[in-house]
Amino acid sequence: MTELTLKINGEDVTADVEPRLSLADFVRDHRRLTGTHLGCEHGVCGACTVLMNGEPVRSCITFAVAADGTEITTIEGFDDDDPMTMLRQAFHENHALQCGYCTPGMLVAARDIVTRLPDADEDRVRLELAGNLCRCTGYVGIVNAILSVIEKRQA
Amino acid sequence: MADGGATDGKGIGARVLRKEDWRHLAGKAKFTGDFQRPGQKEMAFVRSDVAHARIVSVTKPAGFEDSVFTAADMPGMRPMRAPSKLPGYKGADYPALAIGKVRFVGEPVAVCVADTRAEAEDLAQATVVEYEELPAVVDMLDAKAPDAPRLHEDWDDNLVMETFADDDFSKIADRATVIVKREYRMARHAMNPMEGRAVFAEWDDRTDQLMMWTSTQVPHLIRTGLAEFLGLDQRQVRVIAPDVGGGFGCKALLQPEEVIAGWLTRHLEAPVRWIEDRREHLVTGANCREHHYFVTIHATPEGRILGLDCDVTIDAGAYSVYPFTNGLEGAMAHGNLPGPYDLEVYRCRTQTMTTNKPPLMPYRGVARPGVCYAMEMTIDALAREIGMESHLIRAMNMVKQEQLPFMSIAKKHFDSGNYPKSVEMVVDMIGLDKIRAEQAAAKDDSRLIGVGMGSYVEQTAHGTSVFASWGVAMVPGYEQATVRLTPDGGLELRIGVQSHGQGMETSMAQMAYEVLGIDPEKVMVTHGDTGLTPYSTGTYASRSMVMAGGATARACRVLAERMEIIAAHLLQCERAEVSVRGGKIVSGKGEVSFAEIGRVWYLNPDELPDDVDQGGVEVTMGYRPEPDSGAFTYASHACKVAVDIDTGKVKILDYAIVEDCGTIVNPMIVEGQTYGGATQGIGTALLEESTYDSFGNPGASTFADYMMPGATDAPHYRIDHMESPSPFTEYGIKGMGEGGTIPTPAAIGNAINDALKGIGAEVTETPFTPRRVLAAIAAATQNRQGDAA
Amino acid sequence: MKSAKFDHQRMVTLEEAVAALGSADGEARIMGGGQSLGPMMNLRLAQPDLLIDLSRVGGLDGIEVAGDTIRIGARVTHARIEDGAVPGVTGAYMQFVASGISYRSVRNRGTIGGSVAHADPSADWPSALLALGGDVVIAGQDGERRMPLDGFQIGPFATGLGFEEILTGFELPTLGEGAKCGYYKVNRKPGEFADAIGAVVIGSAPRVVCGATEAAPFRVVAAEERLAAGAAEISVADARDMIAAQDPGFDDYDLQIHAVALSRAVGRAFA
Amino acid sequence: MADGGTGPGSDGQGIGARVLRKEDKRFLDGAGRYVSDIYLPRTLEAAIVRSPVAHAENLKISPPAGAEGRFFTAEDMAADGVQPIHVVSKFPGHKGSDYPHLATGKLRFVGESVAVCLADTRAAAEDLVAGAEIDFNALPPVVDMLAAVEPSAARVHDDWDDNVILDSRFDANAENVSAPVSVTRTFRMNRQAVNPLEGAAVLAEWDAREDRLVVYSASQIPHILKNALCECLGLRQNQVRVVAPDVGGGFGYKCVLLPEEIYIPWVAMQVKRPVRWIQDRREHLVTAANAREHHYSVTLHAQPDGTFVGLEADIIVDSGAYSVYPHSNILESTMAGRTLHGPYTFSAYKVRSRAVATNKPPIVPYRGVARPGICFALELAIDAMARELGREPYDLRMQNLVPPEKMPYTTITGGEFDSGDYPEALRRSADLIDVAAVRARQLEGEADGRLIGVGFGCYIEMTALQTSAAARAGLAAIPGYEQAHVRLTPDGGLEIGVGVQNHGQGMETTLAQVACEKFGLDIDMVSVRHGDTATSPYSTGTYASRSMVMAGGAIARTCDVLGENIRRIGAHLLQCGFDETTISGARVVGPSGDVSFAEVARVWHRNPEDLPADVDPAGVEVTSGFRPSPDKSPFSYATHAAIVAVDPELGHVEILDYVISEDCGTIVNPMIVDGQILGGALQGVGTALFEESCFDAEGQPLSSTFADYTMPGSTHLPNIRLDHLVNPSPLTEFGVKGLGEGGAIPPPATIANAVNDALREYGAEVSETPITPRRVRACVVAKS
Repeated sequence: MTELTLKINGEDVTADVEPRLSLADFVRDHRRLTGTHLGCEHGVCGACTVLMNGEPVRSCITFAVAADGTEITTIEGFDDDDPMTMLRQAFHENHALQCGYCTPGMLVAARDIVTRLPDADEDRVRLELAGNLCRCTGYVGIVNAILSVIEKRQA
Repeated sequence: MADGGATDGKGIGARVLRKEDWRHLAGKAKFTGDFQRPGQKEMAFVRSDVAHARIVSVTKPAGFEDSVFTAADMPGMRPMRAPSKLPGYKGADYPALAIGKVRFVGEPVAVCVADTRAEAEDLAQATVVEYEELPAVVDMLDAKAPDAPRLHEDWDDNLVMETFADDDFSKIADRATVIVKREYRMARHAMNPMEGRAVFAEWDDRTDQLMMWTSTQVPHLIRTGLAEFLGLDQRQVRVIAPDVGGGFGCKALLQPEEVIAGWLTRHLEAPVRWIEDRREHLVTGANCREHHYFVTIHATPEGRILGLDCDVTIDAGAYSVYPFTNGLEGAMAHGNLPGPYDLEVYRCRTQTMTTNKPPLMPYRGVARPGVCYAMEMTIDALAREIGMESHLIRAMNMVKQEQLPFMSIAKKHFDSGNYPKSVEMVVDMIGLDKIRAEQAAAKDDSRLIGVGMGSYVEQTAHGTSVFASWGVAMVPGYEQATVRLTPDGGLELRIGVQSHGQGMETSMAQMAYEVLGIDPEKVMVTHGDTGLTPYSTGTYASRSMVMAGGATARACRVLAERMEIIAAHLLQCERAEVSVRGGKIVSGKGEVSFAEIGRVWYLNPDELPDDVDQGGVEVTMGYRPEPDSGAFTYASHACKVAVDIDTGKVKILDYAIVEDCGTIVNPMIVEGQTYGGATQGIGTALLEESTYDSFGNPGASTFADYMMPGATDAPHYRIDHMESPSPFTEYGIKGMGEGGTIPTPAAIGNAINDALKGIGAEVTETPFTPRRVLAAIAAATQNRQGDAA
Repeated sequence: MKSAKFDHQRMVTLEEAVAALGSADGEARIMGGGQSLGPMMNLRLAQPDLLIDLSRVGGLDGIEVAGDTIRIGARVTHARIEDGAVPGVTGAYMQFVASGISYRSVRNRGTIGGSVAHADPSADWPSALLALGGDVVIAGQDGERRMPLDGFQIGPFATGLGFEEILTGFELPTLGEGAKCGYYKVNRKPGEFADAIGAVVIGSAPRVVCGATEAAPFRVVAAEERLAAGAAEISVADARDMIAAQDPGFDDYDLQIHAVALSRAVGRAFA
Repeated sequence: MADGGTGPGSDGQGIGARVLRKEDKRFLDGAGRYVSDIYLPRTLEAAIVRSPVAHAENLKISPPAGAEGRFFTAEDMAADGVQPIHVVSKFPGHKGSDYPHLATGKLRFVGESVAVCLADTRAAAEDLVAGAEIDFNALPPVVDMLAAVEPSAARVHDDWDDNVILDSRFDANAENVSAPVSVTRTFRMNRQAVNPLEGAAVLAEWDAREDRLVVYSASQIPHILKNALCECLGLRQNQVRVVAPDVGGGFGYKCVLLPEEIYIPWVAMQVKRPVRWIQDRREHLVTAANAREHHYSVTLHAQPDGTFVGLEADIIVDSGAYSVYPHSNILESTMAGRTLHGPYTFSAYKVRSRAVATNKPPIVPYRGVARPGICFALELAIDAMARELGREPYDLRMQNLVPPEKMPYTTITGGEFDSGDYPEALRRSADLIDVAAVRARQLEGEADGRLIGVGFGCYIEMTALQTSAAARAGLAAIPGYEQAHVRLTPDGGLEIGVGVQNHGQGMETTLAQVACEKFGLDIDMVSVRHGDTATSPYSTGTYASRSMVMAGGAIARTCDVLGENIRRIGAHLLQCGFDETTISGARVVGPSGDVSFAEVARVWHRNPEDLPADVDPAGVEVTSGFRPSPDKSPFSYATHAAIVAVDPELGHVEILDYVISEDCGTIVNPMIVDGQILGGALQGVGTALFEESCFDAEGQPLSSTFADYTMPGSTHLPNIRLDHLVNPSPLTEFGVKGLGEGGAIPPPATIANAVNDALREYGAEVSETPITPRRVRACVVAKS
């Protein structure tokens, strides 16, 4: 067991964990923050994307011990976040989700796009989204939602 | 009977062992306190330690301001309001958390939330409430004084409600030459189910619902109340009563803790739970009985009772409870005081007073233990006055079988039975003559033997019109039941009432068996979940077997018709040629099993006839007795006691019961209900009392100072049944869950007074504690010395 | 799909880390960003007994220009390079390469040192850096040593690193303004590992790399000579012959796409 | 329409309204609740020992050390009397085969379940798996379906005399099948995995209070799963409750029974603790490589003027090792044989279709079920014919599509198209894609040397599988009268229970819209409950594009019944005649005034003293049902058209433009219809270009991670242009047709035709999916 101290969604957390525990399983099974989903556990599908120190990372291939001393934000931690509030509304209005399983990771990735690339066009948005799989929507609503938020933020 | 139940003893009348037993025996039952959820928080309450005061300030422990909530911190949570249409009724809103004022000791002032109950209690302890104390209204009689303090500033007195009946007594004056006056008190106490109240609340985002597991008898009422007082749509609330460890009435009402838990789980976004501890129950749950009576009986020298004149006062506590209000007890007292007796004139005034005590709730028997006690004790007083055996007076004055159905002087519509017969039978059972002989032969004058009895009628499963006349927030209508044939020919039965010891998972299955002949083992009874069951006002007023049982029978008959249509097709014969018999659909051409029907409907619908009912093999049907004035159960109890006049201790030597609850569904369960009820009655008669000092501080907050009836207090009951089916209900069933508690205090009180008659002493206040018995003896001795002097 | 058991040690100094490598019983692995190792461990394809965590070791994430070399710490992430942390023409080339590595959320964790040490033949850095040339900086029990990128990778997942050595950084040439760079990666989806890589850097002398092979990326000698002789393009057909000449064991399709990658990389260099 | 939603007070939330989804919020908040999100105290995690070989016998298993009471095999299940899954079919000659939950004696595909290991964590359970040893005699595997039909092939099932599960012929006027012009081609659609983002997941416990097994599973068919649990575990129906909570996509993979759904609950009963198994992606890619895989040799006969005459085909479907419950392993082969004709007119038909067993995972009905394969085969053959005749593929289709004036049209195999204008769909998509402009651009050529091509794909889809069709196949689940349960809440809202399961289709919204259409009440006052056998009426579940037609229809019918009871109470409150009342805007409207649902609800629940004497005691909670009458299925159809650019050097294909003209009858919610089509289309692109579960000669899967299995991503499709025709079905409530699957059907055909159009100068034709660069290069090289 290894001791682990970090911030999750603003809350200080200390825990004793097996080194082999992934950050995703840590937030899900130990912290019961089940909004973070597992879609492949090898870093391809993006469903498990969370913020580490403000940057999106794959929580399935990042061991919890590697998150020691960091600040983690999961989908549950964005309630007062303007870009996320806009994205949620935009996803809703653009039918950017069906089964909802990819949605949390998709939103975290989308937030990175709209904040890091305020001028991204459709091609760039699609390129940046290449690391997040959705099996339901064909990405149409997702791309439109992100573009609409970029537009709003420019205005 | 048209129904297809086979007759191999699993239907109505069979002593079927309970389906629900094994999980309890295995320790696998799931009570509210057994639930766990990730991230759950525990609630603990800061409760008022004064009876009456203004709240000056609430100081939260430093650093924990976000973990302690007062009413002001909980926007959108409305006080509970229970309206009543009774003339002059003054309902007082019941705030889940005190607003501005506290009105009884134990009233919730603030709620504290933490990871463990201990930590939550730490917060409660560290929260400082500053009060400006006000004079408390503790006794219901003092409450009437014009200069008595007011609980509710906007009232001009402390009177919740008054009822009157005022006949002209002059027409009996010349015949009613014997006038007997008495004053009685029945003490306040607590219901004490072994599982206290318990709430577990969680917001389910998937269904966008407040999920509340709560220890309640009335999940659908709780749902409606929560929606109303939390400002939610009804569809956003799902209430589940899991296994419930006894109710007896205190779980038939919406509790402040339920409203608070609902608000908290939504705003904290975490599951919250509260498990009432015994001290909380004894302090805040000291909420039943407490009546006061001035009774006058006008009778002929031959013992014919012509008139009854009574002033009743009821201590209703501080607030009105949802949905049944705190006026119910008064209204019931008014209507039930004359009992099974045929009177010429009736004058009655009930006054329901508000006091600085917990809000009064309807406890098993609701008012009737009080009125039966007052009436029956006075009848024995009359008997002593005119030197006649009281059972003869009872038999003489009771409504006779040939008079039924009969509208009583208090407008109760008695349906069926033979009341005097129950008296004769119980007198035989107790062996009155032998006891009299024993008394005559008695040598030991320090241990006096006495015999006493009590009779009553209990209006059960009273329906729409009755509750509507009380104008309460919740009027029962057509009880619903849903039955669903499963693909293997089993049955799912869904009822909105809730079973918490009454054995309905068994008795309701017996109803289905009676109609369909399906083995109770193959019937799954689902109850206590607003998400799974049709609407019902729930389990109270001894209504479940009559109402939900009746609805079950009706739904099963519709299902039978639908199955017959399918079966006729499968058998290639006419609809009229088939009928449900013994768990099959039979005809001259052969038979079809329920499993076959299930297979065809679910798995091979290509084999269905064209005229099949597209509603399928799932049926929701409703039922209400006509008329819905209620089915009247009655009984006579008799007991033999020994009173130790040196210590004042009372010992029950023998106890006999003759009861009539119409058609009996399951004798084992009926007897269990009766014994349990009678033992609670013994508690009321001899042991249980929630005492208060002159400041309104409770004196009984642990089982050390609150006496519960134990195995040694309960006698070996002897019971006999009469069976007069009600003409108004399915199968003639009458309710009987509450009756056992009703006549016990009267029977025991009468037995004591019979024992003491030589001394001329009478007990008139429950519980008949040794202190009260000795006081009565002392008073009588003084009187005699007074006369002698 | 969960990793097998392992021990985890957080190091503060390189010395500790090297010592831990030496004293470990069983297999010890250095963990950088873990973005290559993580998936393999979840799949139990890699089951080290000990993971040595360098995240607290100082001095591994610097980027300094010293004369004609740029020193880049092993723990510099792909994302930093993508965002332009490396200056000059070299930086522009590396920025383009980095932006095509996996996905942003992986680039935020994945490091250039980890990628080269892991030596996945289909990864971008081994080919891209080989085209740049320069040295790998290595820490061992006898202190620091350097090894040229030429010959550093000796096969799939195999390098010149000793068992008790740690890759700490790179010393890469600072390309002049006139330098030409072209990088072409054949894959079917952005971020995927490459099916074929062509990398061309024409600084002091042309360096042409054929990457994403079954083994280590290799320099295409004939192509370098052709460019040195002043050619500004190489046809796919010629590229096929040049690559085939070095006998990489490709079937026709692999030969084709590697040739196309090389040809188009040259095209980009001169675009 | 008489329904209240269209009357005054309706605020555009009924049929046809673009209502935003009610279910979105919880997903956007990360508050959805999937099986793996449900926490039960004392849960044990399961990991599965799986077969490492494709075919073997004499299986022996030795448990890992320290696994006492935590390791279970088929022997343990047999000892407990657990029955295997036995899927029957009424088709003559069908060879049945039991699907063992855990392998007994023989191993028949890599990944087949062998034993269950339990531990407190999944990682620890996987440690146990690693420690388990299994021993066996390897047998030669049957890997390729064409080899499988050879007499010399090894037998997947020893007691069979060959590997052919069912050999069916669908001949009609077969003797006249040939005609002057014929083209013959062979096509292959390869095996792939369904890959919902959430894999399979099972959590089970025995609930003592409910006295029944409660199984949480990511399932499209909770009621059918309940049936299977009762059959296999010998439990009564009232001893099983199945809950399908939020489900992360299904697409057909979750409308069949998985062995895990039986043995995980059984194990939970053995250890008397909750047990969960969460399928990881590698398990999915290996054990769920179970979709498509058809082979066709097709001959299309036509008159010189292009009129289609006859269709000849020999179809083989690789059905894998076992038959799945309830849909069996012959659904694909029989559907392919019966409906290969597509939307075209033929006068003769000579088709043989065989389902064959191989040592691969059992085939399941993936979105589109067989039709992506037959559409691929027929549409590519039509383009080949067009090239043969020197005709525009577009014209040739126009000439042979069933014309609207022939509706309803009985097909050569006896099917019946209910309604629609097939040529109009083709015409519109051709206009949108602008064939002429493409031809012009092709003449100019591309600056980057790529080749441009245009392609079409037309299809018809039978939706909402009718009772008689399912009965003909003798499936274990035959849909009958779909049930809905509608309850008026005490405040005038509605709670609707349905047995279908919603896992992305937006049914919590669209089904609520049906009630809004009927009553005109605010959709926020309607809750749709589904996915729990305890809270919903029976249904065979969500598959075959049936939910909107069937459950929607059932809700409409049930609302009609409930509406009568509400009107009866309302009429009494309004003191007017029942017949004088109507429902509009969630109010009962009478001649002299109106009364709200809330008021009616209050009276029923809280003041029944105000009820009329003639009120129906059954009350305001109604269950009723619906089935199309007559018992037939509505047909959706569409034409897809695409422009692609092919890089002849690399073989890469890029989709430049994509248009769809579709008709799913009356549209309930256009936003959701579009979403279903677009999502389906990208799955079709995956089938066309990327997704393939490869096996080596030993039957070893080669695509066990997303690194070896390419999923279509955000860069693989441009914004599709959608166009809707609306021809309501005469068979259904509101005229709706199913549409959930259609989008996935024609993209492989459309894209392949476009690629072949681009390659026509090479005379090269692709004929196999996915159209990988390697395959494109191969046919370019072959021709040049």
